[in-house]
Amino acid sequence: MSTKRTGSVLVLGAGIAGIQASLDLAESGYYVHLVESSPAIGGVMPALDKTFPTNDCSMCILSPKLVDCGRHLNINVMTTSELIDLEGEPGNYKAKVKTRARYVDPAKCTGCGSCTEECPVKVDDDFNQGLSKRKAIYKQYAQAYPNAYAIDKNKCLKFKNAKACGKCLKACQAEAINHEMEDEINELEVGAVILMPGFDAYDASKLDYYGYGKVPNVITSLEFERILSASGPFGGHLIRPSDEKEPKKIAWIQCVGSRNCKNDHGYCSSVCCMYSIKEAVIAKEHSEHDLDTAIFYMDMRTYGKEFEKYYNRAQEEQGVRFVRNRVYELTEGEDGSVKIRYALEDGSIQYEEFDMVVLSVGLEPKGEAVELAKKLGIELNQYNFCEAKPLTGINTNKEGIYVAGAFSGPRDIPETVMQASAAAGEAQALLSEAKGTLTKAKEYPAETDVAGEIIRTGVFVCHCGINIAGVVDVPNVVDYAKELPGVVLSTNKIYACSQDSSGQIKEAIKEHNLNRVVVASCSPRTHEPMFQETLKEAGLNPHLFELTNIRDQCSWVHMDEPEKATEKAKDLVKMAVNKVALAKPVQPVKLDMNHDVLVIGGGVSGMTNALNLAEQGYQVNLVEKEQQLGGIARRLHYGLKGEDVQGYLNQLINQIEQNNNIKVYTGQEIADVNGFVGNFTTTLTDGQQIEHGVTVIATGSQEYQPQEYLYGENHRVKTLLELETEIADGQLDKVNNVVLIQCVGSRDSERPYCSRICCTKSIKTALKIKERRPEAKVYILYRDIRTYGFYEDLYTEARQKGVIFIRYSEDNKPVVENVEDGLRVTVTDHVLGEPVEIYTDEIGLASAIVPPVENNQKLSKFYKVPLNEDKFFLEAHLKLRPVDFSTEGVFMCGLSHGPKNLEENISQAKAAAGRAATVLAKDQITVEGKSAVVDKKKCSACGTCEQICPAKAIKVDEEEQAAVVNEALCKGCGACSSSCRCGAINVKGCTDEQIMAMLSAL
Amino acid sequence: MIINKSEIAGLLDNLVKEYRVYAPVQKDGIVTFEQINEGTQAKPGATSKKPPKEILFPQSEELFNYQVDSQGLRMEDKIDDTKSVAFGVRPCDAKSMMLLDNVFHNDEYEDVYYTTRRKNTLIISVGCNQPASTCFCTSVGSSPFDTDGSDVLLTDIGDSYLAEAITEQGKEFLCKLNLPASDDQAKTKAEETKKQAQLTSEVDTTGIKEKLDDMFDHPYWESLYEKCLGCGACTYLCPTCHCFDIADEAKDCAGCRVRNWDSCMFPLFTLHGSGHNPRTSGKERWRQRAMHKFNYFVERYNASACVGCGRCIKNCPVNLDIRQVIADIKAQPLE
Amino acid sequence: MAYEPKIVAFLCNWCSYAGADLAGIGRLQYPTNLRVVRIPCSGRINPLFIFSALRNGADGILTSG
Amino acid sequence: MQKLTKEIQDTAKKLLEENKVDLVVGFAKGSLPLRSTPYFARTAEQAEELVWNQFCENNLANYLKKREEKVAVVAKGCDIRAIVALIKENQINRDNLYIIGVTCQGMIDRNKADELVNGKEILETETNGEEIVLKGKDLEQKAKVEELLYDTCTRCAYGNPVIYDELIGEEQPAKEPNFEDIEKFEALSAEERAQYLAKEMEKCIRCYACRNACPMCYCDTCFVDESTPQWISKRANSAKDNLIFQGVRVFHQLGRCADCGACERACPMGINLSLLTRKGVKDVKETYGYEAGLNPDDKPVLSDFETDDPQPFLMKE
Repeated sequence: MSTKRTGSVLVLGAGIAGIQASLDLAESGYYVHLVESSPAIGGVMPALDKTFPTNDCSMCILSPKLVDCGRHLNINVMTTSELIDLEGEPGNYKAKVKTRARYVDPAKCTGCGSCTEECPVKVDDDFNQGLSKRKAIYKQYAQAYPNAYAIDKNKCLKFKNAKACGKCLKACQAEAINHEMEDEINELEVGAVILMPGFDAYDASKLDYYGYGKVPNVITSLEFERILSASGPFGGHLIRPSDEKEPKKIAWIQCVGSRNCKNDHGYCSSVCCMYSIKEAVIAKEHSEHDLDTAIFYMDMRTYGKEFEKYYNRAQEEQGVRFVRNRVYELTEGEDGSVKIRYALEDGSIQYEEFDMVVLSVGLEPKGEAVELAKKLGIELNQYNFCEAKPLTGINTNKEGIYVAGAFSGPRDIPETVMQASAAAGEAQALLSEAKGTLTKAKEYPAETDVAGEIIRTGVFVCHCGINIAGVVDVPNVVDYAKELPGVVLSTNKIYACSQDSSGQIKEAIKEHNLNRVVVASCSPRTHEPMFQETLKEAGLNPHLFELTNIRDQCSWVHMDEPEKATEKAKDLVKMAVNKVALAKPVQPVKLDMNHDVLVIGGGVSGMTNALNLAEQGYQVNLVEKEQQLGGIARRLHYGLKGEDVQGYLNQLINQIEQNNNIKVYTGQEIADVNGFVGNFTTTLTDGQQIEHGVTVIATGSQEYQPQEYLYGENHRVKTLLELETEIADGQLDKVNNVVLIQCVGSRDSERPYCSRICCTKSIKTALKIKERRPEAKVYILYRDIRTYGFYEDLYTEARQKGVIFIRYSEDNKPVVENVEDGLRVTVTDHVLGEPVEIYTDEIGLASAIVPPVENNQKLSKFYKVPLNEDKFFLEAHLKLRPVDFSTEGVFMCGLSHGPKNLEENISQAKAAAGRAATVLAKDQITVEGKSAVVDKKKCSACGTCEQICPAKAIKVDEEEQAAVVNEALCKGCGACSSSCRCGAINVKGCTDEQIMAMLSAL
Repeated sequence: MIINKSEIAGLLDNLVKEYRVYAPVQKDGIVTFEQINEGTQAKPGATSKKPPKEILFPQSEELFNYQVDSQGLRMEDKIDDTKSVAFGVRPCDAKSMMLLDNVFHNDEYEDVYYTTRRKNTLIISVGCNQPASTCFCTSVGSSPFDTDGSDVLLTDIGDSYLAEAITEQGKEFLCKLNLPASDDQAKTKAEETKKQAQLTSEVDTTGIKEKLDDMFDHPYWESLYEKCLGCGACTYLCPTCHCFDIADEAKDCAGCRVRNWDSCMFPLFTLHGSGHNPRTSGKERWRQRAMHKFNYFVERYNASACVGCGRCIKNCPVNLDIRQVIADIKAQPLE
Repeated sequence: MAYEPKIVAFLCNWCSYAGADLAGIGRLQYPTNLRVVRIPCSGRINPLFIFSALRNGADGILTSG
Repeated sequence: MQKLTKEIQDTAKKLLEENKVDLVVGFAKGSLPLRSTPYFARTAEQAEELVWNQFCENNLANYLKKREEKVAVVAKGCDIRAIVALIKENQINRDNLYIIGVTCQGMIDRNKADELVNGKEILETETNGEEIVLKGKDLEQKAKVEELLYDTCTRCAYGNPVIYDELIGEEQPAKEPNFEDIEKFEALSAEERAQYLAKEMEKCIRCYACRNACPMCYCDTCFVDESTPQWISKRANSAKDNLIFQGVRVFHQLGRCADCGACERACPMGINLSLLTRKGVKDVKETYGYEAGLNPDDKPVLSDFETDDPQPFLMKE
């Protein structure tokens, strides 16, 4: 291995995983080459309508990341490109990247779309799943980055006959089109490679009994996403593509191309249950009439965080029907309907007709990715997924090459994002010596001093395609804004958030000498930072800006009242214009950054996280409340893939103890916390104080102590963990009958969540018993078997090996009784429809994973981080920020976040390291500066603000006889200001004067 | 001329048709000068809580409106030239109007808002048969039947008033009313009434102007203001106080310029835009009040800016008595 | 014309403003009478803002956080 | 009363002579009938001027804020509640304050007396025990003291000072705070309440006597005097703005108002101001079980923030 490593990483695939990994790496000191085969970054997310379980608009939550990634100085976005070869060794690879000719120069293209209007060739639009047409010159989707067109060489007439066409060339004012462009091959030096090429949807036409492609109105779930999407082929209007009729009855068929060994897709695709429920719920919302929705399924696998509640709500509140069955055939019915023939659990054959049937197609690896992996010598599993090496989360068989996202196995967005950050974390650890060697720093033009200038406001009103302009009369709003005080420019933008609009805004700032900017578009929560960046690039302080929301809070909520919505939009614009006129530049506050880390929890997650950050070169303090490291893993013996957990654990503990960058504190808890990101001081129970810049919470969870099924009364009733120890000790080698009961303490009214791992764990246990004593009878009493992903193979194996699965329902739980010879379990079998009595030697309870409530509540207060209803820690965003808290500088991983298996915990621990590194890499902490300010002359030092401040950021100074604000701690909430009777406190960026100015616009 | 008390209401009813009529009105136990619509509303002979100076110089007055839009700036003056009658003014309050004339209409300045109203307002006073214990008009150059500032003076002679025209306008006005002429008996009764109106309160103001000339830096001011709360009750209820403040009340590009009474007792009084205030505490403000009334005003207009109505004495929340202040000033030794 | 009240809503950036966004994402329809003032936290709501809104012609105030 | 006056004078003299304090704030005889006036005694001789009677209506807490010197104050129950509240708000340094507490049965309302004699001028009064004689020209009216007391006094439950360094006067029987007046107002319809308030607010002349008489109003710049932003119009003839002024004043008093009635006593226009402040007092008491100025050690109720408040606030989003 060479001594000098390269401080850059090649990220293959620019879906959400690629974008997240790129951002994490670029923010923590590494240069990124982001290689994407399509003409735009974004992957599958832009094509999805809403995302579960938050129902956030997929595009809306993604687009800020697209923009951040697209404009990041240290991310080299290479679209229409692919990795064709890789040589070298970990730390020093040479990557050959081929960039196919786009035939449009992205640097010149303004994305205006004139070319596409002129292009005579209509092609099925892949982005819309072929439900609509695009042209041969096209942009992948409206908000695409780069916001540039590309030519589909295979469809363009000019490529067939140079004289045949050329209309686009004439239409393009920017002279961006060049049919002579050639493919390029570049050689890049990179230290590591992260593979995240994503997935392909299963081709449903391969299973002819579903009638896809033959029976009209049988569509795939991805097609349905596009139908639901406001940016889709029907503008979000729920209709059947075949005859454009509004369906009144829709069915979803689960496991199409999943859990199907005959078709070599034996695995579970993990995401389909949730996306189908979501589609059903959203479809009901989109439908004007009462839409009947039914989901035909085998097991409902809503195992993720907040999923079970979503499922329950869909069932109980939204009235989605769930039909547990086996579908045999889909045939054409009358009037374009689809007839489903299926069998219920009891074997009875049923028929039902639907206006439309959605096939919940599974995920499979992308063909090109498989080929590439084979070429690079990357090992794949039997399904050609690049499954990560056991207990690594993201490692491939090749060091320095990592895998994340759906290519490593079917998974949803948060897990994909987690893995992406984890891969970034591993790459950061590998390349730490080269950190910062290849990155560039962004330089902004000097800030214009606007003090004393006459207000010159520019107003930009966004059409958001038709999202706003379809309801609000945008030209009318633009004209209205022209008359408002201080406004010198008022204009409209088709997409204000697009790259070219940003450029135009910058030009307008220069041309019209603007010193205030108002954009009327969507939510400041998602887009304000992006526009503020535009201001900075134009040399204006980013706080001389106001974003008013005429989409989410106007056009979208007043769709039937265009005139009134227009009036409201005008008022909102006026309020923003009035507010921005009084805006003053706000300067960020810079503070020193402590680069040490505190990891709370010495389980596998905490240790993995600590180790990664230590390898990155940071000093880590690892605090464990027990006397020994290891956490709950000390009770595990067999990994879900057969790993030797104890061996792994001992090795991990050993690594921790050997690492000079890690200081371990055992038998300690957190007693007090002061400070904030970059400057925490945490006091341990023995009084020791640790100063650190970043906190990682990895406090784990516990096994639920059952109250039911005679647990604690009969010594033969055990939890799975207890059983596992007994198996390892050989105590069960002579057993004849074992009953494992699922969902003990999970999925009930007290703990409505699924504990996620117990199904797999029980099956693993059953197989272990069978392995040691093949003649033993093992029964698993379950509600849904949730062996997601490749764990489905275990389920298949268990059934093959004779493990008996009996389903029970929540309202008819198994009954465990002491009888003379031992234990009797009575359960009602849904296949037979009558009670079954099982006499058993041992009962294993799949006991829930429960959070340490008091401990979590304590830490929640100390670090000002929230808990969810189940008392697990609640991340900043369930979808896209799975290991972050909204409190800066605090991260989490492992079971403290929610139930997960060891593999997933390891991945999450690395992800938290990857994310923490983005903070640790900074030389200074920069606080936005929108803090409270005290006018000493007005202050009467009454101390009300001091008492009321939740951030403890303001204090009365005895000498000054006035309150003083600690800007670093101040969150700018304004509680002090509103409780200050003397009017001595104002809040930067949201002053009393500004609010009054808004109110005066009424 | 004679006005029978029983005919007052009818008389006022007639006046209301032609004039805007102000008269003392009692509401909720408090007498204020208000525009009346019917004669029965009036309570002549009552002394108002707030002096009638606001008829000429309202507490809050819109001077002009303005608007800026694409057509430029437009302004609209708000000058009030309605013919008015103030009925039932006390002689001290009428006198105060004469003092105010000095301020609002002099060689250097004419306040068009005030003078327009003044020109169009007829003052009909009612003399004081029974001055209150807080009255000290005679100590400051006035009296219960002072005619200064009035156009017509009424004297309560039991069932009726004796009306005397003081000015030409008063004479014309009385002529128009077609009232019976006053007989000798009434005249005699009026004379007696005037004589009987004795004040119980007196304060010696002789030489106070000269005394104050030397007292600007006197330590007396240090203690004077100590119990003062700094409210504006005394100044707002004073018939001669006339300080005002101008404020723009704007909403977007339209607004209005408003003139409001100010009070030297307020911390905001004479506060500069810079934040500096030459009168930082109650001490300077109280000195200003005393000086203005008994020194500066005397120097400028040859009369003290106090008519001895006693309102400030009655209404001070902490019983800070101006008579005592005058006495104290007189008693202070000079260096 | 029927009485159309003007309602001013002071919404916390982190919760209720996000909630109002969510209403949009979910295309929930509600009357147009609402004018939203986004604030950094409901703690920012000075009683004076409420009086001022009323003074400026609001008929109702919604504070949420 | 004379006995109390004597005791106060003696105490004050002693404190001044022994240099325990530099100043005694108390009352002296007023210049008008039914009035006493705040008085500042700095010498033993001046202490002779101190009096105590049923006309000591002002709240002397007003004169104690941000004083550097050592001060003694002659204070009745409501003054002391205000003092307690001000100590909590760093406006009074308890260490520099000597409280001569005086038990109080209530102060006489001059307006009630004027009303009783039907507008005739009272020139002199004579008190003997529970009776008072109001005298003037052609006037001699007897009345029960109890009937002439300020409403705030009749409803007051704190005739006995909550803290003091020395107590003068006999202990008063315990009473429960009484909010009948507010309950009556609350029972009115919204329109009736609005009408009533509009009528009261029309009287206001913006002299700010209420604000300045209130011991708890001590801001250097009151919100009504702000010009950026201009929260309200300064026009006195705007009943709407007058109501905002009073409304915000009440808001600012929530959990702080000692219910002393100083605002109403100071109002030259006779506005029923305690209706508003007492509504606040009642609501705070009912909502939080809190009354201002009773305990120097508790936190003012609306300034109190706990992380386990049922409303999670910033700590949990």
